[in-house]
Amino acid sequence: MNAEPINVTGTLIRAKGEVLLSVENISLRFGGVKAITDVSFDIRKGEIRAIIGPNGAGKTSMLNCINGFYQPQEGQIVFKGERRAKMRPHRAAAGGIARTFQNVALFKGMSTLDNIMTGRTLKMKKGFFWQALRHGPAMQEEIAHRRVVEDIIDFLQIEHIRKLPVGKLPYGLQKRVELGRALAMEPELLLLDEPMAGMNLEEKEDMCRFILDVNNQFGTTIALIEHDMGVVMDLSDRVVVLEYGRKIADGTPDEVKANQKVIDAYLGVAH
Amino acid sequence: MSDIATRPAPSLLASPLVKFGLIVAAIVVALAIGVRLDTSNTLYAIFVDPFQQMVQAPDLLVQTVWEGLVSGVLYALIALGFVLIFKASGVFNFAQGIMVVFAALTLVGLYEKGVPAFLAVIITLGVMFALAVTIERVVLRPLVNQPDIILFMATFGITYFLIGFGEALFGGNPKQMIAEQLYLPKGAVDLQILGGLVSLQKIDIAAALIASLMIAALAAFFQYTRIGRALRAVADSHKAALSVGISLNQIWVIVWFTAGIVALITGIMWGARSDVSFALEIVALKALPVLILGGFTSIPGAIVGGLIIGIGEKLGEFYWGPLVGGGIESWLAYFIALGFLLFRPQGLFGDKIIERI
Amino acid sequence: MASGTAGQADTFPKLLLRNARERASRVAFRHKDLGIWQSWNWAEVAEHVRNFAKGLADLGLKRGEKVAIIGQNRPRLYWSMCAAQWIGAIPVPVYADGVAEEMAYVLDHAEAVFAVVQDQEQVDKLLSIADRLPHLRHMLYDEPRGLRDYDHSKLHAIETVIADGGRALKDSQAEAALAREMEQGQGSDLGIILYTSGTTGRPKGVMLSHYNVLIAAEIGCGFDGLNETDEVIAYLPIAWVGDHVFSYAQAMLAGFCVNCPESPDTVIDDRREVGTTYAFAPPRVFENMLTVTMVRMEDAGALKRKMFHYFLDVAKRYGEQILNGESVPLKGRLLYKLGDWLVYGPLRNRFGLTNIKVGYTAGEAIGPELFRFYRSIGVNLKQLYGQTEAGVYITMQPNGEIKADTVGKPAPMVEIRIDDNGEVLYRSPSIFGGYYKDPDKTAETMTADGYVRSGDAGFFDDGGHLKIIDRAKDVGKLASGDLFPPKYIENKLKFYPNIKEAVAFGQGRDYATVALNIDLIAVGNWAERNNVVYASYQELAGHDLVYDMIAKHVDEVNRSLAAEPMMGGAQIKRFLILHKELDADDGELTRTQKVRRGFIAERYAPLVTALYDGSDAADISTEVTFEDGRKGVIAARVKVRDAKVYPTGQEAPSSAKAA
Amino acid sequence: MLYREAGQYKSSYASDMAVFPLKEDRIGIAVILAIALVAVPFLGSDFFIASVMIPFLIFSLAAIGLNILTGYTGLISLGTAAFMGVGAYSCYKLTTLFPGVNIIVLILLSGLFSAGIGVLFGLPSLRIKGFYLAVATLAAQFFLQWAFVRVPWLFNYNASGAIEVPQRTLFDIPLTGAAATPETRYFVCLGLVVVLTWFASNIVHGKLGRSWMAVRDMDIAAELMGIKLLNAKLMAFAVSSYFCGVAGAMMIFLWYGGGEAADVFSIRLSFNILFMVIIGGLGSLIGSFFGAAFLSILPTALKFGLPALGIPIQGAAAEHVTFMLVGALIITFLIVEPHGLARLWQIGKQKLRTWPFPY
Repeated sequence: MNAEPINVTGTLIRAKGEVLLSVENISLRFGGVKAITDVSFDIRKGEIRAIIGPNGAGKTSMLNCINGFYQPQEGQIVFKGERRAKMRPHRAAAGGIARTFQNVALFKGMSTLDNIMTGRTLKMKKGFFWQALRHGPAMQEEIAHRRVVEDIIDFLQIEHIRKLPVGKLPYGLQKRVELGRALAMEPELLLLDEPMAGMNLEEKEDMCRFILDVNNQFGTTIALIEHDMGVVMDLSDRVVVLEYGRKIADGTPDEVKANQKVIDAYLGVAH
Repeated sequence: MSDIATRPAPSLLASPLVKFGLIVAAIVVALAIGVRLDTSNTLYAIFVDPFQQMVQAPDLLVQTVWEGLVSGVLYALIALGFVLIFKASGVFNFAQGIMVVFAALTLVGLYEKGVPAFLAVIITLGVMFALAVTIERVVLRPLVNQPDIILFMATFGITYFLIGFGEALFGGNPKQMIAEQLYLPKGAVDLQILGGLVSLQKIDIAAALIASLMIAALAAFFQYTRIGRALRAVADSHKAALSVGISLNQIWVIVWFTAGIVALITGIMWGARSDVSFALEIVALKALPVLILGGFTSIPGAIVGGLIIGIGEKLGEFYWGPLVGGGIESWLAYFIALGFLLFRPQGLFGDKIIERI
Repeated sequence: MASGTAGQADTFPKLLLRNARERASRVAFRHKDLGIWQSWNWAEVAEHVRNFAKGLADLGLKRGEKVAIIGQNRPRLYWSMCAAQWIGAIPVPVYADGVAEEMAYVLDHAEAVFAVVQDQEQVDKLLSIADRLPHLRHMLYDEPRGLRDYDHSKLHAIETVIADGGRALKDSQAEAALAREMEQGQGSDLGIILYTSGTTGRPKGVMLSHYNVLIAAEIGCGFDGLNETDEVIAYLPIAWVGDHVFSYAQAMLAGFCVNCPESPDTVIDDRREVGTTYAFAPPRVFENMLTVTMVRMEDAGALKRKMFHYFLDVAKRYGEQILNGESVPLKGRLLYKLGDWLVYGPLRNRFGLTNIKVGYTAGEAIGPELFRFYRSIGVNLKQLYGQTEAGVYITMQPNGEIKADTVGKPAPMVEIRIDDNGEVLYRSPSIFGGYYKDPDKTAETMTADGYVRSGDAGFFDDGGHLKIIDRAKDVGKLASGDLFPPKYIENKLKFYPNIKEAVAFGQGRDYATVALNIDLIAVGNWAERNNVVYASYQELAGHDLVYDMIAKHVDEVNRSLAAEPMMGGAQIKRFLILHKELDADDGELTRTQKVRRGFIAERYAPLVTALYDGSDAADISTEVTFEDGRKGVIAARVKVRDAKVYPTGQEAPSSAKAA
Repeated sequence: MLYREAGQYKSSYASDMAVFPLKEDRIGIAVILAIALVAVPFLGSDFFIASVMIPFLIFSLAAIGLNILTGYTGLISLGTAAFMGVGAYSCYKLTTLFPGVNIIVLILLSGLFSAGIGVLFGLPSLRIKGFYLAVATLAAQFFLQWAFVRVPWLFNYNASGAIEVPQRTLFDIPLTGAAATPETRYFVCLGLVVVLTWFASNIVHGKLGRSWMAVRDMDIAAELMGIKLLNAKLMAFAVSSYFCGVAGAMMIFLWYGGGEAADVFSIRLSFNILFMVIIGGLGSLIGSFFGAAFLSILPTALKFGLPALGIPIQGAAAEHVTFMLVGALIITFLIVEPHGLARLWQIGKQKLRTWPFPY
């Protein structure tokens, strides 16, 4: 948690200075199909960056490139000043990138608590033999991380499902647990793939508040894909718009809203 | 819905060319170092001598390949039974091997009870049909919509049940197949080729022929009959099959029965070559590497895979086996498959495996 | 005992220090937070409270000033009470779920200069009314969540205040000064102001001295032998006198542990985890538990259900006698033992009452069936009658003398007098010193000889147990001059699970009548079992078989009324079942689900007329508000039935048979 | 019904994360241990101890091993018996190389060799899953089984091709060999199984266990948590094979004796242990015990139980019936409760906890 300047009630100032991650001329193909063509944009520290676009615009592919599931054929991604050619997901995780999936990707056989605890895996250092004893240092480590996880559970208000297996939880709660799991990694960059898909209005409001709180309280930079334009306009500082794998607009919500190309491509289309 | 993208299966090394080059290079280097360090000519025995033997005694090579071919045909037949069921119902039927044994035992057992040979065949077919219906009723129907692994495990249950059932009915001792009574040829054909004598068992030739005929018949069945088309449809989509007007349950009975027919034929052929015993159950496991080579859903794959495994295994056993004390037949097939898996996980004819995120 | 304690530790801060000395390592507070029960022992609590007091003092809190405390039951909020008392300030706990309007009144009236609140929600509420609270100087909060970006010039985290205080106390001079400040406090000082929730008019600030509250605590602790090994769960509003006495004063006095639940939704689970030995709950809580039990048992297998009900019957026959220590035949004893193993024990376990020593219910009348159920399964449930002005205790049920329909005998040190109009008056060392800034009301309530008017009408039965009939001003008279206690009648009816609401009419009339609501769940279940087909509440309510069933209940109520002194005249002569459920949205109930008799009489005037003009049915159409806010009209023809009236003053015939 | 949870609160994470957070469960475990330690050896006949309890304990350990791989990590293995064999042969080699070292230490060490071989055959698991991996483990099964017969070094070039179990003692009490009493061997087995089960329980409840389950449930998301798939899977192979290896060493040294080593580690044993895991319950340690109890005791019970009930059944027929019964039971279990005995146990426990309520 970095120290943010404190302002009067309710409003906040986000430090939006340096570029945390920049995507430079990325192109991604699957066989002959072009998923992303020559897209560049950047994500600044502390901001909420939305990626929007019609179905099949390549939004999820973009996230997959950023956290290393896909390796783009062309272009580069610079994260924290580090230019990377190839990236494996676990390396991205170690570098401070966490994400959630469009269709919840929780560990269905495990409890909420254990799911979130897996987010702490990278931070747990005690070796195999201590783990086999589960006493002394290994236990202390478990407890220390349990504390962090409990804070997250408290933050997301999911105390009541702490010990329930996630497989049977309602969808909205699963999404919340998945966010919790990502938060447990204490990421610098949080990628959210349609965090509000399939939620009812109340759940959406809750999720919006959590996203804002995460950004505000922990100073986490967030990149999100979302279909609900109202949500995007309310939440995000800047928006990048993709269509057929190409970038067609980039700017503040107001600028994007006024962009004719965007209106043609996206806003005009009922979703 | 947003874009569902696909993720290429991870590969150890990006380009196949690089991969191949590296392997060749590694072998050459290993050989070079090895020969220099080699005092007891082990490397010579592995990498040079067998090939010299092949060239020097081509008749032995032909004989070995032929034997491999024949056992390959039988592997292919068992694999065929697997593929039929896997394609139509997604069940990985571990019990195919025991079905072969069971069919053969039933046939022989019936004959021993005094039933005329061909009537026994027909009754055995009836038994296999009854088995298919029973399995559908008792096992598959209650387990519909369960994960594949559960169905796989259920076929283990079928296997064990059939072993116990078969042994209880027919006893555990090996039996002689009634090859003569079924007018299967006996004896051998000796061919004078390549400066040596190659001996081909007539039964083996018959097996190869019958297997080919059966495969052709199956292909025709799938291609030209309504049920066959429905079966192919069900492999793609259960709904499509329903639209043809055949219920899923019927389809299951049909494929299991078809697999039962294949099992009976396999059992007769195999039994005619050696004898009918439960040892075949272990041999049937060889169908697994065959399937890996051929892909789980491809009939031609099953055949080609069966032949590759059969020939590879016999060659390996004959030329390299003695180096390590023999008996490598028992595991060579799996290692061939394993090697395949690492470089072509989808098999020879399988579709490219794509992971969705 | 009273004077002894008062002499040594006559204020709560002194008591706290005594506990820190005598049982330093015993756990004083637990709070289910972040997944486990965080605990603090008495020494830690004393340390925290001391530092807290210093922190408050350094923020400028002065002797005699008021500190509003708003939130759910949290250890730090309880500590804030003691910390304020430490430096002679007066804590004023405020109902947390009240609307900002109500809160504004109380804070303003109390002239609170500090507010200690639970979380962002309360901070926001106070900020929204900040312009009406000129006295308020500082706000302290317990949970920092969401408050990070707030202006912190007048807003502080409790944790920070405690830490600051702790640092300041490193200075031995400051420490001594703070200790002197605490020593200065005396038992007769104003200890706390508790605002009574205003069902009528504005809330009134009941002023209780340390001494008053201590006496009250002693009454309770002595009566049931509470000691430091007890466990209590604090989940009722901290502004309510009961919670203040049970979870604060008695804990301090006896040194037992106060457990704060994780959230209001998890109270039952939390209670089970802690296994409280001393509990308090309003009847509604017990009723809910029983309902849930019965509903769940409906889903059990037939055999298990049979077994369950068989053993409940056994409990009904022998349970209470065994609990009361009366003699029971061996067979009964054995059966009860078996039942205890199979049913009662597990049930107590599910309710979290396994270790319960004594449980109290009060606040409203509890149904005798309900009351007996808990007692029969071995829960020592008792009733008490109390008021904020009394420092809670007025009457209590002593062990072995527990009757479902009375509230017990006068509590120790309490004297009771029944006024001519039936009103209950009481006097004890724990009664309040007056209403804050309201001498008129104080004079109205206190008699010259030191008795307090309870405002409730009641009478003593033969055994010297008090029976409460109703609010004194609500007890009316029939035209004949007989007493007409509407709420008493209504409660008797509502004790039947099939009856959800009852409204009694009769003031100034010839006889008493009632309009009823059936309980859709209970009667719906009955309908299902009896193949009664219905499409709506209205249809079910008008069904003849339902009327027959309700008529039986009315008959039983009449019998019991006839058997009681002074009540016989109020027997129900005619009744009807309303065609719609009474609803707060339609203004028929208060938001606390109490019937608004006058409003209902007006709204359903044609029905009331029918109740008195002898007709056997009447037409009515009423406007209703649907859940989505739309309005509509429901019209119906409602039937009216006659009920049998029994001769008064003697046991009604065949009541045993009916039961 | 037996549970009285009121008053069992947790005021520290350590107690909240305990494997048995409920007092009643802890009492239950203590009672079971007491029975195993006192009642069984003193009341059980030699036959019962040698033919029922020892096999049960050894199979339990092997089932735990396989469960770690299949149940917790989701990797199917058909090579369990081979990994057990590696343990047995390693132990034999160790006894000849280090005759002075205590046999218990050697049994524990022999698991390490098994773990190493397990890792080797686990390498393909990065690339292949499901049935495909089953084939890879079959390769291990047949290759190793072959090696046990064909590599004379493994059995010290004995003419018989068999390995022998030397007599080894602890405090002059023979633990292995012909002189060891069933009771002694039972105590050694019990001690090893209890300690190793405790380790297994610790591991599956910790970071590694969570990583395994994460890989099993959703490998892509696991990768995203920073879990290296290869590491997690190889670790599963290693730990699993270690348990199997120790079980294999125990099987030869504390149960069968050396003569049968070449035959017992067959594919059939692999299947048997797989069934134990399935019937017991995938992903459950206690299930491993249930499964092992069920399948190791069932044949014995049939063999001796049916005649006792007056059903005439010969040895061979009993075996056939056992096969049929096991087959039928597997199918029945999969239909009725795919999650095995462990789930039934859990449901039963839950029922007891919520008693008298049905849920």
